[in-house]
Amino acid sequence: MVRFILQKFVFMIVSLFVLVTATFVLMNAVPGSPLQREKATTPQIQKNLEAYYGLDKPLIQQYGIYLKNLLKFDLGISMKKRFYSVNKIIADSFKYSLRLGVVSVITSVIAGCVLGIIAALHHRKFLDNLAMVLAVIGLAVPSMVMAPLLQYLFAVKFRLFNVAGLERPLDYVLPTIALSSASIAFIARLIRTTMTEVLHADFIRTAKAKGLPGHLIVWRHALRNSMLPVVTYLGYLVAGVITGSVVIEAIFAIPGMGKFFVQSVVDRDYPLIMGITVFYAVLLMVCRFLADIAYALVDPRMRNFTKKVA
Amino acid sequence: MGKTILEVRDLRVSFEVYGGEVEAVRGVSFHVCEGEAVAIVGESGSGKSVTAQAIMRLIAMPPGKFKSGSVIFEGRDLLTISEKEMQKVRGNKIGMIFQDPMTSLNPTMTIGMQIMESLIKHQRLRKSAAKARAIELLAMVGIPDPETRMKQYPHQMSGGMRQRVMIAIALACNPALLIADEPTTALDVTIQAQVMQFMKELQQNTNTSIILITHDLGVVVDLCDRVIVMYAGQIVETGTKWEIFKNPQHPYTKGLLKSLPRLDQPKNEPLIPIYGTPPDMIQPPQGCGFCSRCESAMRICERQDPEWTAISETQSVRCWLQSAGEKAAAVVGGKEADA
Amino acid sequence: MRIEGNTNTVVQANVDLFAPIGRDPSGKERIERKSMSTWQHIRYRLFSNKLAMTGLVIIILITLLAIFVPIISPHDHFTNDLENTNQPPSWNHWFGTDDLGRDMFVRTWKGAQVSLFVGVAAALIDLVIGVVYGGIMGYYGGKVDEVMNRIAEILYAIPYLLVVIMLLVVMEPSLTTIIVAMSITGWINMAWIVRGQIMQLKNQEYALASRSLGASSMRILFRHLIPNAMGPIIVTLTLSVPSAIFTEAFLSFLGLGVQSPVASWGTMLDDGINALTVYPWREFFPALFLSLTMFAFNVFGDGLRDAFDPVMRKS
Amino acid sequence: MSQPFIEVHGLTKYFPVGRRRVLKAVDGIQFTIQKGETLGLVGESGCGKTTAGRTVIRLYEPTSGRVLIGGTDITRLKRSGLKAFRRKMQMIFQDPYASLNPRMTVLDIIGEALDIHGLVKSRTERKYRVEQLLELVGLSAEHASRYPHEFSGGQRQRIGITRALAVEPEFIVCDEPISALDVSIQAQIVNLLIDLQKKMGLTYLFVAHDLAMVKYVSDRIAVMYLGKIVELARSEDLYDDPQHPYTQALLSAIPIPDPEAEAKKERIILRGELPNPMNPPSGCPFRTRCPHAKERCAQEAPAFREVRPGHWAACHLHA
Amino acid sequence: ACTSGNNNNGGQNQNGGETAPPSGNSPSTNTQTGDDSNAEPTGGLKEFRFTIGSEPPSLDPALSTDSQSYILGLGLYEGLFRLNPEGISEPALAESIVVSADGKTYTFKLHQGAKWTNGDPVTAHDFEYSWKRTLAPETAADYAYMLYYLENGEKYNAGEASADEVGVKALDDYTLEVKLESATPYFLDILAHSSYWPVNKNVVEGRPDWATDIKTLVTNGPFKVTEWQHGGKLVLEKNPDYYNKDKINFDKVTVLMVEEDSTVFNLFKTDEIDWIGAQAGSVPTDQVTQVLQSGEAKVMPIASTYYYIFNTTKKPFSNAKIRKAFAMAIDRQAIIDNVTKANQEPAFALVPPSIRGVEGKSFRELYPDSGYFQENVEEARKLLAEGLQEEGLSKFPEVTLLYNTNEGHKAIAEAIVDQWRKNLGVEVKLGNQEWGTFLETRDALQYDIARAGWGADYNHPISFSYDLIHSKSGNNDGAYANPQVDQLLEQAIASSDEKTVMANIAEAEKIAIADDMAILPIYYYTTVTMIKPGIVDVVSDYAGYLNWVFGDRQ
Ligand SMILES: Nc1ncnc2c1ncn2[C@@H]1O[C@H](COP(=O)(O)OP(=O)(O)OP(=O)(O)O)[C@@H](O)[C@H]1O
Ligand SMILES: Nc1ncnc2c1ncn2[C@@H]1O[C@H](COP(=O)(O)OP(=O)(O)OP(=O)(O)O)[C@@H](O)[C@H]1O
Ligand SMILES: [Mg+2]
Ligand SMILES: [Mg+2]
Repeated sequence: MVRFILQKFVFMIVSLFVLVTATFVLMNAVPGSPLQREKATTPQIQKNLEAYYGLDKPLIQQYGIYLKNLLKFDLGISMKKRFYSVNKIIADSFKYSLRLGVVSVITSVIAGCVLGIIAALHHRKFLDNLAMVLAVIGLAVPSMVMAPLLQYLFAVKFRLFNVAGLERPLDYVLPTIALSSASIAFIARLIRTTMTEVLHADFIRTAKAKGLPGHLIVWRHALRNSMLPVVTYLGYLVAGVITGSVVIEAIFAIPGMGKFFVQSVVDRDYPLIMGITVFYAVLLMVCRFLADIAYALVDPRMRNFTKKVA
Repeated sequence: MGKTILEVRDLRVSFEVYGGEVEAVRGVSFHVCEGEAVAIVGESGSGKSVTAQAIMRLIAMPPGKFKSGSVIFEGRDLLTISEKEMQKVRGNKIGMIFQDPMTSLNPTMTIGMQIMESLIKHQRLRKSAAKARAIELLAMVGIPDPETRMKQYPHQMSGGMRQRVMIAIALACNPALLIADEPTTALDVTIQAQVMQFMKELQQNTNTSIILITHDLGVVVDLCDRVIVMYAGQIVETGTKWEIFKNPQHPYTKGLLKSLPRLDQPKNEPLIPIYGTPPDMIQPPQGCGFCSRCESAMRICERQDPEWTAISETQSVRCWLQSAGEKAAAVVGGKEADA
Repeated sequence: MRIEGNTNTVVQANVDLFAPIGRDPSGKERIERKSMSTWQHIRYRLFSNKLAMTGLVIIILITLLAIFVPIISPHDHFTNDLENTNQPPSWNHWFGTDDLGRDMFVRTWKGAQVSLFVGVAAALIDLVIGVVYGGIMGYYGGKVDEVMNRIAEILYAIPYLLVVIMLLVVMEPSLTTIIVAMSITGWINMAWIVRGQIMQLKNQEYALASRSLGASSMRILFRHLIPNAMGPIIVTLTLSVPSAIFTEAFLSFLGLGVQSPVASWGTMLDDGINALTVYPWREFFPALFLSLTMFAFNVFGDGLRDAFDPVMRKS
Repeated sequence: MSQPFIEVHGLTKYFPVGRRRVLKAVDGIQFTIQKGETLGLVGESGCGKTTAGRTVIRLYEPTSGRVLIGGTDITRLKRSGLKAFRRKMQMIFQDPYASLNPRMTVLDIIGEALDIHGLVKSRTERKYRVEQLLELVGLSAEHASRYPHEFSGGQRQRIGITRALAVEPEFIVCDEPISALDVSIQAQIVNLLIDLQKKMGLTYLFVAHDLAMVKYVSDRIAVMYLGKIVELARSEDLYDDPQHPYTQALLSAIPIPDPEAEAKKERIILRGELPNPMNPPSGCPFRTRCPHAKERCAQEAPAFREVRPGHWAACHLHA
Repeated sequence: ACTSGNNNNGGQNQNGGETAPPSGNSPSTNTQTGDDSNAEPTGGLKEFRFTIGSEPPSLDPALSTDSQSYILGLGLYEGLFRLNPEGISEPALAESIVVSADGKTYTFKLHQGAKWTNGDPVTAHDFEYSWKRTLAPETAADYAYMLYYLENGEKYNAGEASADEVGVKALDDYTLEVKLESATPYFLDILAHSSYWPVNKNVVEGRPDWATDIKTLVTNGPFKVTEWQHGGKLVLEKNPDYYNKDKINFDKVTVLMVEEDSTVFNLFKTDEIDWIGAQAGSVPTDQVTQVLQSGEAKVMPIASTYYYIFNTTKKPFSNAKIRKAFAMAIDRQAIIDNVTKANQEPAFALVPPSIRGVEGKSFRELYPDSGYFQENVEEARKLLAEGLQEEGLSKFPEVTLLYNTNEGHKAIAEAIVDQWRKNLGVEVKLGNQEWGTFLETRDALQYDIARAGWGADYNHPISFSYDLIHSKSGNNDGAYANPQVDQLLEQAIASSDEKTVMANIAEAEKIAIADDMAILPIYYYTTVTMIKPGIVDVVSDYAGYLNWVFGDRQ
């Protein structure tokens, strides 16, 4: 197990290195610079700024410095938000994205499973169709439409929730719906497919033959076995969702980190671009790794990291 | 023999499928007495499993449906009681073992939990008590080191052990009737011998009634008292095992017996298979279901269902070859009368 | 011996009914059920799946409208009419007008051209790149898998916006550019899904059987394994269509895709969103047709999967 | 006897499991098969029969050992040579349900074999050839356009046989071709195989766990236990006078469809299970279940010796 | 500063253009909004709530360049001068000023009671320190050039002079002497600029990130920060140590950071904020008509101009006639009425109306832009034909109008291209680019026509004319060059007489527009503002920045 994790870790470091290099090159190749202003400053000020940020050094040296700092977990200082360290920007914003993200992931899984189960239990009947139509809507209505619509209806029209912010528990409702609708839909479809299969599995028949009531059979026997593909999907979902969504953060005024994915690039804020990329990549890799482990937890057959019992 | 504990009367089960209706079981009647072991044999698709599952009411209701019949168990018709009542019967009064031990256990749940489940449900045992009983059961079905095995998952066990776990589950609540649907088909000969031996001891010790379903006549010999032969959704012959093995009446039963090689069979003496395949149950054939594969088929077999002929007190068969005498007379007589 | 005796009696007694038919038991096998050809089966199942047919009809209708409305309509998609901006639906403008007084009906169908094209293109990209890449990952496993997986992960994690901006430098904004931009990362999800499927399928005995005949790995992968992973592939494909449509809007927004005054559903949704409470029709119609298309693709995809899966035909 | 057609020497196949551990699925087996002969291979589930069969025709890369077919060592063949050799050796699979691609028509399943080796030139020839082959195994031409799920198990197994026959092989590994079938169908397939052998002069390695059927089919029989061959003899010899206690147990476990014989029969019920192949017992692998196990059995692995002419066994009892 | 992303109503600061126009004026008492109109959220306490688009990039006056930081800084810092609601610079911490005869030396006496929020007194040394810090090359401040007016300021910034040589010196704790490079008649306007605000030497030295956290942030203004949720909100409270605290009415000011206009609007609708507009949120374009009609909103002019630039180095727009044709062929009012909709004023020149002139009159009142050119389709067609002939072109070549990605810019561009199509019969393609790319493309002259906007840095017309049309200016992105114009503008800066300055600027502007059509002016920005009833004296200043500091809730 230790060896397994170590091996994964080495792979992760190597791919992070490649990623950092690629992003660094790309970022510098792209037109525009962090020092570019709409209103031109004087060449002197440009020079001072370049010197300040070390942009006057040869690229290869800048790269070396970045790598060295990265080893110390120092992501540098933002070029747009002067004197804010990238570490601080990420730490400040990630906590909001994380909170909303966790709520959304939980919601997605629960709602997705419920919809999927309903659909599977009523395979090819009215409730199944209804659940799947809902799922299609969840997929087809993008969050940029969903979010303002929810805000207008439930916050402005009916005054049920606050328009923006993330302070009270109720504030989570609207952004969570907007953020989860697509993944709810996807999970529902996955669960429906696998659950339909699992419900025909022999061990379900065994459970019935034991005299267990229907809800127990679904809950104890069918669900866990239908969760497997969902768990794989969760690896990507979690990484994507807890790093926040630009649109939803903008609309519900949540100070999360989603906007930096776009904003850092728009600003050509080099250290922030790199920082966000590295942070996201690590998160993605860790989440996928955790999903692998979760997979093994859900399915004991996958627990053969080290040994296989006869 | 004790009194009858299960009686199946004129059971008909069919399935709605794309393109029609599969008539899987077409009027099956039989009974099982207390402490008796009855075997149902027949080849794949003959409706053995459907019959067994119908007794337990495990047939998915669409697409399946009961067209007629009753299953009288301890004085009640299991087909008409409520689902809740039925749940009290399943696993409690009637235990069932399924064909494939590889897929019949939940892969994501420990063996122990799977056994304890029904104890908790039916006997309202607390967890610790259920655990103790489960360990006892595992030991009883001959699994060494039951405490550790309790915590293991099905994939960590071999097929033979899993099948024994299945048996432990089925026996957990001391059922009055055990239905074993091909319990050894997936197992090796050596393991098969172990399991059959175990079932035999069980029956002798606890007086549990057993319905053993199989397609291999060889298997039933040791354990069963009576044999029911099914073909194409119907019972074609029934009798004690001596009668069936020593004096088979139906061409199908005979075919089954002949197609097994004997150990002393010389290589140059070819086996005698039953040619062809069973009929498609979407359009059950008119007349005798076996007719298209029967070497001694007659015209009438294609047209008219044969009727039961009692060969002895315990043996009866459903074939024109046997009832021919009387029938022919009747038919001929009829003709004459017409003329 | 009673049996034979009996038979003999019968045969003698009744020549008509009790005559043996005289089978040649070792003869060839017959299959009792009459069967349709493969294509008949597929068509039959597809056509008898009402939901899938509804989907197909919607797709055809939307395609036809997208082709013909811009041709035959009295309005065009680009002429401004500043006197008549933001008009609600009326006889003259069925779907109302937008903020520059352009006819929303024509724009919606003009937009459908782009969005449908992009959706279909994305599906093809997924199929060609995602399925092949994922197939190879899953089939070879081990180191190949690890490395390819990492490459995909890196591509996935590189800031997409940077990549797109880079593309802007080297390419002119056009549909081709959009396709290129989508080809960079769009297929990764598909690849991961296919990989999972192939890993499950590759131990199937029919693959081994093909190998024992001397089949090459590629043959096994593409002839045997991928066709059997079609279910999840189709589900993922139907999911990739809307995401491509939204990506197109994003790319157009960045200057990579269609340039105004040409519209797409994605860009119209972007335009309309702020007017949602004031001029709801500007958002409603593109959103409606997008959802409808999605619905259609989904149900048709499901139907297609079922129809093409010969095993599904059984039940 | 002349030079045997198949010679297997010290063939081993280890599967890596986890770190630095191996599972010795096949552990140094050796046997020969004459042209036109059938060698039966029996043993419990998991003892390595399938692995042995697959390694012999190099579907699995052997860990060590040699396999000579017609004098050529196929374990040394390179890719191209191997492909040509694939035509000579074929396999029939255990599971008639899993071994046919559910999305391919029978025509394509069988046709694939012809395509791979370029045995036909045109589509019509391909179709003609497939139909011809189907008739050979007792199916009819019209079956060609159907899918596997439309067939019964017995019919599917025939399709699997047809596929193997399509390339006109000389040697076929039959991996439990009947164990998934109904008793009534088993005889059909066995008859067919014997028939084909006679017609085409085929050589079989016939794997099964059903001793009665193996005995009927085979000229000689090898009994496997935990990756090793423990006994090898002419089939009659093996039945009449089994040398290894495991063989004796296997024989006694065969159910006989005759209540009389059954009642008389004394059964040796083996205790326990096949040990975990990852850490097999020391010495004789069978000692943990052997009714005659002695101390020596735990210390020393018995040699595989010719107990009598043509009758080999690995047991200390006969030392 | 300058404008950037701002499209029509001076608002949204999308796409990274870091700054926005300052100034404008006057509050508005409003009739208004729907349901619950009272909205006194915290009993008795006077609270004012508004939004800004994002976290202020820096609250350090030396480093901040953007509107958010500026709007907050107005409450947090007190400089020597401060703009009044009319946009005129008035003394703040400066108690008295003595200007030398040559107009080059200023001596300021400071108020003595002013304190930093950590209790330190605010002294002349702080000003000296702050200004020199901003100029120091190590600080690399963007706005260092705003201090180039100081003697040796530019040299120090370039590392060519020492700090001691810079023309600012604390004579004692409360006397500050400032020497200028040349007489700058508008120096007092400039003094109100944020780059002249002081910082506390003791706090700042050795702590470059002092302004990023509430624990280390020390200010001297009317308000102080009491809660700071990064990226989310800032809460300011009245500074009890402020020397002039009687003028302050709000007890608490809550500033939410909200990016999305529709959200800002919804917050206003649900009474969670009191103000929209003037860089503190903007009314969504599609809502503007409605809220203006209902009287919920008001339109304020601001000192920014929306225009297109021509690439004068490349055919066909190297030809002045063709440039004129394009400028004359559009209907500005139609665009304002139907596309931008915020009562912007059609622009026919550079300098917007809210920029001051002399003698209490605005620049545009003194020099109206109506005479520069007219919208005239006939004339435009003629000019286009002539121009094409001069250039030897048989038909109009393919050109692209480039704008930076933004809904507002897109709509305007679509409308204008449509008008060119209809009026001139030319087909102009549209292209959009993301902000950074756009700037680079524009700087590199890789376009035909490009969008631009410009806002004032300080309240003086030179902030428009020199920057945009002088051939040496870094902001003359169309590479327009006319020696006559250059000469007039150079004379203007050198002069110490305000009237001459204005006249020269006007002359240069006239040549650049009427004769050469260096740029294509479209409109002067406005900002649409909404305010909750009961709030008074909260204004949009001349440049369109929210000034809330001395507002009140009644
Ligand atoms: N759920 C179902 N839907 C449709 N047909 C079914 C279903 N279950 C069983 N059948 C059909 O009912 C018939 C009898 O099946 P059954 O499983 O009872 O056979 P069996 O005798 O148990 O065979 P085996 O030896 O293969 O287990 C078959 O033709 C089968 O196809
Ligand atoms: N690909 C593999 N990787 C690891 N272990 C394997 C692999 N294939 C087979 N084994 C192991 O090798 C041993 C022998 O397996 P094999 O399939 O050859 O047995 P078998 O005798 O054919 O059994 P059965 O009768 O069940 O078919 C088993 O323990 C099995 O788990
Ligand atoms: Mg069955
Ligand atoms: Mg095997």
